[in-house]
Amino acid sequence: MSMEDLYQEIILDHYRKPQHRAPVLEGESVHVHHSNPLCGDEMDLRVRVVDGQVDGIVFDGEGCSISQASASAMTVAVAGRELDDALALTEDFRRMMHGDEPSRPDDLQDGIAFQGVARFPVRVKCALLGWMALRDAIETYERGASAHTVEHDDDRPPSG
Amino acid sequence: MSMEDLYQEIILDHYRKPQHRAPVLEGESVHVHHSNPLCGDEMDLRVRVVDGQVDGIVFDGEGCSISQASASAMTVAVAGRELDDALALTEDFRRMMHGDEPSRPDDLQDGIAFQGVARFPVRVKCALLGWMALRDAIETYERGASAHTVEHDDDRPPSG
Amino acid sequence: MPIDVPTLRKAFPTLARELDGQRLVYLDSAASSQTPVAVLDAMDHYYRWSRSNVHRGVYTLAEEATDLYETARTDLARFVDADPRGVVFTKNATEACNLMAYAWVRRNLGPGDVLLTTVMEHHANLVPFQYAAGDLGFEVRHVPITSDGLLDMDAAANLVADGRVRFVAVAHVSNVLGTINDVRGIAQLARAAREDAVVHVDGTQAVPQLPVSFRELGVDAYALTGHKMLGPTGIGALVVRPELLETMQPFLAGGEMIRDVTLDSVTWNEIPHRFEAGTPMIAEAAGLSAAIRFLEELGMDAVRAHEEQLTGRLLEALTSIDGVTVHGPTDLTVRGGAVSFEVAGVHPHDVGAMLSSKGVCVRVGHHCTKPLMRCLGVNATARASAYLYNDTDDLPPLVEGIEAARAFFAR
Amino acid sequence: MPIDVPTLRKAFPTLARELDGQRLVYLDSAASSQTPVAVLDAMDHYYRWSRSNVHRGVYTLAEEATDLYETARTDLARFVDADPRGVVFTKNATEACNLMAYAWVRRNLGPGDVLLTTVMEHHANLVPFQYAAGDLGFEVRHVPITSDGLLDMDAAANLVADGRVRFVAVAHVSNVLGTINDVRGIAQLARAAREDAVVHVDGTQAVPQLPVSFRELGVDAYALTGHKMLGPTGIGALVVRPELLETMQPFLAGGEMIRDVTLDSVTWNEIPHRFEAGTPMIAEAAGLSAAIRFLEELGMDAVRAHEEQLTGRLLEALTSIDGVTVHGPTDLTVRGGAVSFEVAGVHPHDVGAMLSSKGVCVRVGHHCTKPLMRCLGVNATARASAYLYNDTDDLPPLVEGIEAARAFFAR
Ligand SMILES: Cc1ncc(COP(=O)(O)O)c(C=O)c1O
Ligand SMILES: Cc1ncc(COP(=O)(O)O)c(C=O)c1O
Repeated sequence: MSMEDLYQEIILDHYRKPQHRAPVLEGESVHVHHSNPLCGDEMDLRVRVVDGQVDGIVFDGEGCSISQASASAMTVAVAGRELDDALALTEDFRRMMHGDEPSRPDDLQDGIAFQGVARFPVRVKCALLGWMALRDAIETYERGASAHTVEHDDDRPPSG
Repeated sequence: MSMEDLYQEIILDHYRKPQHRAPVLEGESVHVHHSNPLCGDEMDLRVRVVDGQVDGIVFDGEGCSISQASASAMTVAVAGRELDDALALTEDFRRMMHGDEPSRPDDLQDGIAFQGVARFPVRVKCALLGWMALRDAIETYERGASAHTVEHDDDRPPSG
Repeated sequence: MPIDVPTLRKAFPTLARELDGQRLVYLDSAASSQTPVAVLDAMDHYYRWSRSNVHRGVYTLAEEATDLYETARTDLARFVDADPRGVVFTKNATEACNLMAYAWVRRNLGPGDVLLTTVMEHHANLVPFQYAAGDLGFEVRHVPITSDGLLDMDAAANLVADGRVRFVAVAHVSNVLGTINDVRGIAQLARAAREDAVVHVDGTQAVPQLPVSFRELGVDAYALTGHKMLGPTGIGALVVRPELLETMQPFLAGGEMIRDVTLDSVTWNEIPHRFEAGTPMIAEAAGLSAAIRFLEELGMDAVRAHEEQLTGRLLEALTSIDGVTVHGPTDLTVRGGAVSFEVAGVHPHDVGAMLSSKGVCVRVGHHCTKPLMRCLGVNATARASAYLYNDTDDLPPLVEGIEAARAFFAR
Repeated sequence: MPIDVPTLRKAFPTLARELDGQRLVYLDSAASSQTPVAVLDAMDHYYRWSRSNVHRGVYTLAEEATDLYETARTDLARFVDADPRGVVFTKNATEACNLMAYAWVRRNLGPGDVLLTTVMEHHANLVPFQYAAGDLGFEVRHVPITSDGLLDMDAAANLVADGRVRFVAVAHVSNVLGTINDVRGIAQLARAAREDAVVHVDGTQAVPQLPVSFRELGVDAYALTGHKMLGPTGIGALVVRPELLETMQPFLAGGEMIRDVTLDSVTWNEIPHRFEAGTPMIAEAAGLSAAIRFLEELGMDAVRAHEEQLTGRLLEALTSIDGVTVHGPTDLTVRGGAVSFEVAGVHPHDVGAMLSSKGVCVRVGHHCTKPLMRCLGVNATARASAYLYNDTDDLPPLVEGIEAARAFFAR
């Protein structure tokens, strides 16, 4: 592989200047901690829900450039969305990582830059880490809980 | 393989006209029954010992031409021998089946015709069935017992 | 399209071999099939081009190797119409049966429970369960066979009637009698008596010869082996309903089947990876993919039609020989390609040796089915098994060899 | 004779590959080695000339196949200086460790007993025993490591002191730290505390690199794998003292490992066949034989000398890079070829990706040694491992790649 195949400029921008990266979120509604024991990635994601919308979102974590950049792009793409809409967008991203054409390329915003990652199966889980944390955060919130910890090394189709 | 490689004329003679083949032996000292579950060969061997010598010997059984012919040749080769001598000759035959040159080719008599069987590993156990029964018969007799039944599919070096 | 044997044979190098100046007549495919060049090329390509380990490699070779390996899984799933998440690769069918014995039977059965199997099983589908029964104290029952070599379905119905049969192990096709068993029917019988009965099928002889749909058979697990279906040695598989596989305990433990380990705890990986420990059979998987594609190109219906027809001719040829008795069903619609026979007055070893001297390869012995041998009242048989690269040209040498054995050995 | 790398490399087809116009630099032999053409030819010869199943075939092809397979057993026994009656072929080293866990540990250990292992084990030599401990209630103890990556022998002496350690599982060479463990010393310690302690060694990383004498090590069992010693995928072995193997219970049950079966009893075959169930890895065994002969021709002393020297250069090259830390011993005499390292501020995935973009293949991750990663206080490492076909020409691309990763990623 060449570096350009995987590390698009947009990805590197997010890696070098992550958006919504912070250890705390004022008025946080839900906090999830995800880790991938296979490569040691860790992700904390905090969401503030107001009127059924993603009113605030921050992530913090440790991991490779792809996982950090993807989480950053994710926070930008979902900020302000209805929870259901954010879940639908998550599913669009997940399918894109498995080689499908995304149906909402514009809504994915910078997330679209990760389309090429699908060709590197080992890195797919890196790109998904933040998105899967988001899905879990919303599901946790909708269950009425405020925190959840998950260890995973792969994504699965949505549970519902 | 060609038939001649394996089925020497001497072997066929013994197969067609087995020597010392009989279901009973008058004054029998020891009787062993050996079977090889892998190919279904069965062998009854009876020995009459007088003054520490093989005074009488008969075999009976079911099996392929090689096993029957080899048992027949064996009875001829050991008839009249001291027990220890018969055991030593057995070991010579066993080693020949594993590719060694026999040290007593003359004493093996027609048994020497089986030297080529060593090249057909699957058939080695057929050729050994009668000889291993003889070894067991002598060892059984020397233990003071008069009968023994063994299932085996291979030979082993002598126990002593 | 019917199979064009003379053209097809060119793909199988060993078949071109001569033995003492005689044409090689290979009639032992039930023991192991020949391997087409396409399979050898697929393995060679991996070794010469992408040689590396699978999983989690971030470099190109490792990605290619992983892709080859996981493609084999989806290829096999498609070939037997199953879910790839239920496809576990093993080294052979025997390991697949043992996997079922260790990961389900030994974790679920105990005193008072019953495991049902049949008298015609290969040791691979019998001894792992007998061995477990000896350790755990459950009961093993055996479905007998009728005089024409079929499973006795009335007896089977009786054997499950008390509702204690929790596990069934049955062959799809017998390697000795050739019988194609009604495994769907057996599964229905077992489940009628007990809803949660688990039905495990030994499909080793079926997959090479018949179109197989795991979903349509409606069974829980299905074992198969690569080396009998044109594939390489060293690979087999257990196909399991994913829902059942999820509930099974791990068997072999080690790398790749683990999510996390601490000094005193372990979290298992997802299915099917949870059941594949250590570096897998990478080249072999690539070879198996190629074998599957080879069979798919011919079409399994065509393979089956060829086999049915040729087996009919083989049965005719054998029964026409004086002193020859054939075991197993005569109805070709319930018969696979393995034909066991006896030659009056001649030990199978001697039959095999004479045939070998004429370049004809058949198997002689108990074919790892000792209980069946006892049922048939024999110690051993000779067995001829034809496959897609055989045709009627291969029958005269067989017949001549058997006649020569009769003339030479019969007393 | 020292190894002439440029000439030798011609035997390994994948090494001639270019990736995006760059020379392939393969530094992942600890994961899987390259395969020389001689090994591929040996397998091909079997498939094209003698393709058939082994054991009990009375025809020429089957005799040849059996001979290839059994010759591999004697070749391997000679190579590691062991008795062929104690050589059991498996599909990989992981199965070999599981065989020991099922056929001995699970049949002998229970509450009150202790199994000793180390914190540097590969999951293959750890999880099968942890899993057994969970089922059977024996205790597992772990020998810690010193700060320079050696087993802490004083701690080990304390851990065996109460005489309850009945089984020891230890790696000969670590796949992460490179450490060559004093397994002879560990065996002596264990036996001094308890005469009948059984010592099982994971020799997976040792056999490719060091001259190994099973007899001189004085241990009871020794696991290895073919694909890391120039051999094919799909074959490994457990080497056991025959006297111990005789007393072990069967593990996989099925064809070939049985002497006789009735509907309710079974008599097992002789060793080592008792432990090999089903159709074996025939082509793979032929390939392994060829790999052994390839290594014997080079001479394992020469292989070791080459490795020691090159690893020294590799360590120098890595430690000269700003921000790079290397794990494991610095004393080359107790070090094999695996070198794990970290690059400050760069995740191992990104190191691996950058190296891959330069044609350099290294492994990144936890290397199936999660407990060791926790000891080292890291989640993952990058690992470069050289072998007999590498030389100092392979080091500059590695260094450049790491420096590029630093420049590109470090924040
Ligand atoms: C030290 C060690 N033990 C065991 C194994 C397992 O070997 P395999 O994957 O061939 O079963 C490996 C290789 O990954 C290893 O490095
Ligand atoms: C019906 C049946 N089951 C299982 C097996 C075992 O297959 P393998 O030897 O590949 O494990 C065989 C082949 O010998 C067979 O014919």
